[in-house]
Amino acid sequence: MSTALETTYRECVREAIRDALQRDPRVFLMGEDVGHYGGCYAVSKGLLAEFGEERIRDTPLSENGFTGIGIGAALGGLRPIVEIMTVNFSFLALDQIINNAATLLHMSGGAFNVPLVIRMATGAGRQLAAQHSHSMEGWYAHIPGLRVLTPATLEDARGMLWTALEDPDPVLIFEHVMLYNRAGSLAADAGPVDIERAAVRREGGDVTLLTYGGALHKTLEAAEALAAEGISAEVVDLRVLRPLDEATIVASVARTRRAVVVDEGWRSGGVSAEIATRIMERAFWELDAPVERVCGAEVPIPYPAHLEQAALPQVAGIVAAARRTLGR
Amino acid sequence: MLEELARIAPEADLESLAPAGDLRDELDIDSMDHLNLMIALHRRLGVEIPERDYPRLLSLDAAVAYLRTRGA
Amino acid sequence: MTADPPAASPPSSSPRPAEDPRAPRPHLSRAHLLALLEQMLRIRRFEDRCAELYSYEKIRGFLHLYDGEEAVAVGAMRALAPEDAVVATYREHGHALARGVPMTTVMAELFGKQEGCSRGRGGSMHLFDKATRFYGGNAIVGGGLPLAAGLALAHKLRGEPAVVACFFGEGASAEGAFHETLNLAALWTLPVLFVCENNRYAMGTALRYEESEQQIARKAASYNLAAVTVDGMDVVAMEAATREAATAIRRGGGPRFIEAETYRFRAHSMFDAQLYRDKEEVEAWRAKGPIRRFRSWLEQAGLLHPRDLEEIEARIAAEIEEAVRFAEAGSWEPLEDLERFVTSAPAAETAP
Amino acid sequence: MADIVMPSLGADMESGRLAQWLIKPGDRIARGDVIAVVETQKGAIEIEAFEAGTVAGLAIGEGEEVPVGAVIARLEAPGEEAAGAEPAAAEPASAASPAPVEPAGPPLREPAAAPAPRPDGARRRVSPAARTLAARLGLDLAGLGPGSGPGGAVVSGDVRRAAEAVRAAGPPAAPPQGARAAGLDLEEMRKAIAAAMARSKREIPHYYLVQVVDLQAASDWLAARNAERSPEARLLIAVLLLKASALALREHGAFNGTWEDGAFRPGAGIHIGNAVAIRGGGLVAPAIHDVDRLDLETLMAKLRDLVTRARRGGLRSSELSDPTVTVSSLGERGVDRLLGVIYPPQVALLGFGRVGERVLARDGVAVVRQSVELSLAADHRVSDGHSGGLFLRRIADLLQEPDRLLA
Repeated sequence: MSTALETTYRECVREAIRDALQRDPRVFLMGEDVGHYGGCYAVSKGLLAEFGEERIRDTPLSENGFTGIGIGAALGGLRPIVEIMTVNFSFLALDQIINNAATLLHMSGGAFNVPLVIRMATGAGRQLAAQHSHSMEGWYAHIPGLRVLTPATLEDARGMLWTALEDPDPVLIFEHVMLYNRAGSLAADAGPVDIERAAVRREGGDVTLLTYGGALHKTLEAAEALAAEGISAEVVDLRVLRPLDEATIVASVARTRRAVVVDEGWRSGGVSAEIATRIMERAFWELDAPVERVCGAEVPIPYPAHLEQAALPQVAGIVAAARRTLGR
Repeated sequence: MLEELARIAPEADLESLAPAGDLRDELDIDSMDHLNLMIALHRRLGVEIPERDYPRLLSLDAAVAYLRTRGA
Repeated sequence: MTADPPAASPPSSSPRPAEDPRAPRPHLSRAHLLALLEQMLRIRRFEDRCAELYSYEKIRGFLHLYDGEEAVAVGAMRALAPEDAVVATYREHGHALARGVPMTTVMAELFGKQEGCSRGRGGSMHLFDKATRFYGGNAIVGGGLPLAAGLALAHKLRGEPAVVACFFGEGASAEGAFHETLNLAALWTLPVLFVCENNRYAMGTALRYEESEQQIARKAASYNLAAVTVDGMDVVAMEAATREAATAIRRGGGPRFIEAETYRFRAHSMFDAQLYRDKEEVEAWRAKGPIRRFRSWLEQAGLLHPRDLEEIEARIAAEIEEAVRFAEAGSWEPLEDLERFVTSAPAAETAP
Repeated sequence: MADIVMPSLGADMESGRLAQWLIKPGDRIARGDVIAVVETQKGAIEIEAFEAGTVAGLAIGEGEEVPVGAVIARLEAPGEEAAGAEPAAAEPASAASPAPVEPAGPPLREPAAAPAPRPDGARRRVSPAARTLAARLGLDLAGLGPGSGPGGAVVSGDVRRAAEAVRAAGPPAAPPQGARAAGLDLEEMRKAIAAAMARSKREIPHYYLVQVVDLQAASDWLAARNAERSPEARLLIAVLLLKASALALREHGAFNGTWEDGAFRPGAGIHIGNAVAIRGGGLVAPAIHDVDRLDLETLMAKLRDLVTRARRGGLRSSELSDPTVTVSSLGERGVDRLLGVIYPPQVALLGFGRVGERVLARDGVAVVRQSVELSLAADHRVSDGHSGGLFLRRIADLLQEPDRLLA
């Protein structure tokens, strides 16, 4: 084990991009304001000076156009990283993401794969209101042909991109806006991580809390609060929303017999619905209580802080849901 | 009579029944059981047992003696 | 890349370029001209057969025929080299055949057989072929333009002197993708050739009902790229224009734009009653049909003899029969393979 | 299509084991028919049909235990087509055709839809994991009380603890032989009595009244009547006491009914539960329905039948589930006076001591009279001592003029 560095999630993402650019000449970054501005969330700050305009490409405000160009470039043998400023803007590129990136391999009978990585900011908490704050990763997880990643830790922020770039198919990485400033220590030699499995972030025996992305840290806090009450909660970080690591989910729930899904996305038709259904399908006879869900309120994210916070899963709600599964 | 008693109080241990003891105490039977016994004896032996004679049939021995006097 | 191109016998009459396709101007030898005629006839006869097979339900789904527009693809493809790439639309049988995708695998694809060029997964609107760098077959109007620009970006960044030819209809010029892509391609001087096949109808809606600027080349020019309008019913004019544009692109001049004025004789698809245009209009365009006009010019110039035509038609008929036989003899992909080609990993390992 | 569910035979019943089916698919049954025998903590109980119809299918087999509220059989209403069944199956069997055929397909094992939770919460929740574990351990879920899970659900931890307890306790002690012969589990019955009586003493503010009732007139009347009749037609004095109590209850409704959800509910009829001692220990109090409307002969027949069935283990569901008041007599063994414990959710219990000679004062003279000590234990939330006194007085008055009991 090498020395640990104090760093932030943002720096981890930047280091991951820098690392990719250094390792592989096929890699380039493109998106709105990634170059001269330094990235909307300052992720790519400094990279333009280091790598030049060819590899840090500012794009016009044309999400469908440049996302499609990323797909074409991937078809042409490059390894583009397309940054979409925020998940709500990705709707402008849905045609290219869903009609091309996710389907070309299939439509071509396996002839043309699309090794593309699309990164975007997701989630609420910065009072950015209803066109910059939504959690749509569950929506993308609906689409066959895409891989959907939600790095929640420094390690994953640092390590997922490289593995994603090695994937022969399109990978979407969702970076929660509340995580960018998150600080912590990371091994100096931290490298690629797997993008197949969920991770047990805290072990426990009484109830499984399943979550991902920005909600992971609230969920870990909730687990701490539950421990003070004598409830031992296991926290599973899903990490990959598609394909779901059903084995880890089922193994944990079969052990604890109770599950709470924590998802900042909306409840209706969302990730939590999918996971609850998988548990019902694969672990019904292991359950001691109905699966509980703590989700974002069914409302476009409002601007004022008190309403925004009320619309999001919070520690108290997670604790209460966990208690309910234990009949307390 | 033992057969009828067995029918009325199937769970009773008739082998250890004291012949001179009060049936109600011995077998833990009540007036309903006793009446049922009277009905059964009446049917089986054809003996007329008026209600006022019930106290004369309170033990096994007494009942046998009573029934003999009634010609059963 | 997981699948090799399907095996198929090379078409017997596959025209071999008599000269370097990268040459800036066509060399109009008799062989060259007859090859152009043969290629157009090949597409026309193939699609006539498709319409027939459709009525027998051998071909299903949407079937968009290129009848009348053959000169555009045939002329343009003549100017493309093997290293170049092609992106087309859902009316792409002609492009695939002219580009050299074997007729057998195209027909098998229309039948939905796994011997098809897309293993039967795509059908008429989604012909793909790796060997000829044929990137589809895109059924989203405008959907192919960003893709083509992206391929061009790859060529540029990798230092490959290849051109991407992107075909689309005039209807696409109303889509955001058209404008986003032209802007980016010009901005980044991408080596891409945009070929707009202006057949005057976006499905059933005439140009005048949907475009404020009906000269599509002028729209393109507004993005600061060289754009020309060409008679799309003239195969030689198409070839000449394409050679000129491709040469400029290869020299690093950035994207070029050709608006080919053409006309579709048949309906938009097999489900089209053509209520939106007069028979007279169709007849007037037929009079200047690309095959009819080119043939009579060749005959008048003494370059085409009746026997040449007989030989050409015989070759084409044999090739079509062979393609139908190939498609008929093809097999259906087994149901176990349903979830293949969703990701590159083997199906068994990709639990959704 | 109607569901027949495992009935609740008392607030303390959570599940029942189906001992015997008395119907089979295809049978036509009328309301009130006895359709099955169910073993409960209180013994074997006959279940009645509450609707008429044709038996479409049996949802559980003999020997199976299900929670209260679970579907045990399906009934087609008269005239209803057999859903999904072959038309022939719905036809009445002709003389030539074989006996009614079981419907095609596997027998119904699980309720198609979860039975609606019962208002009294008697539908027990058992988590899927608890069911899985219990099945694996071979543990009978019936013995498990409310669990530790959400809504009192029995969860896997409860099952595990129960299994450990069973292992620690060793094989269960054999029940007394006599009781076993009667098909009763006295240990279970003891538990049920314990639960009900503890609840009663915990929740019901009892008050007690006692009155000596002169039974000379009633005794004379009875002796004269019985003398003319063969033993089969003779009446017991208990019948007169029951009838007098029932008639008095008509006028004193505060003693006939139940206390539920914080309020008194008058009984729908006068259904008197008769405390019947089980030889060897134990007690049940099955009801005779509408006692006030029965003539003395019918009442006697019902009482005889009830006592016999109570001891043999053949009580019916309604007899156990709906008494509106209880009468207990302990005079047979010489008890002078009994002060009863009300059976919840009822609100009153009448106690009769020994019927026999006592010295009573009459017009300044000590006389020896047939008499009984009549007691009332009543729920002070519903009634007060004054009304209780009037109620007892009414019973006493009725017994002075036995002819009025014939009405």
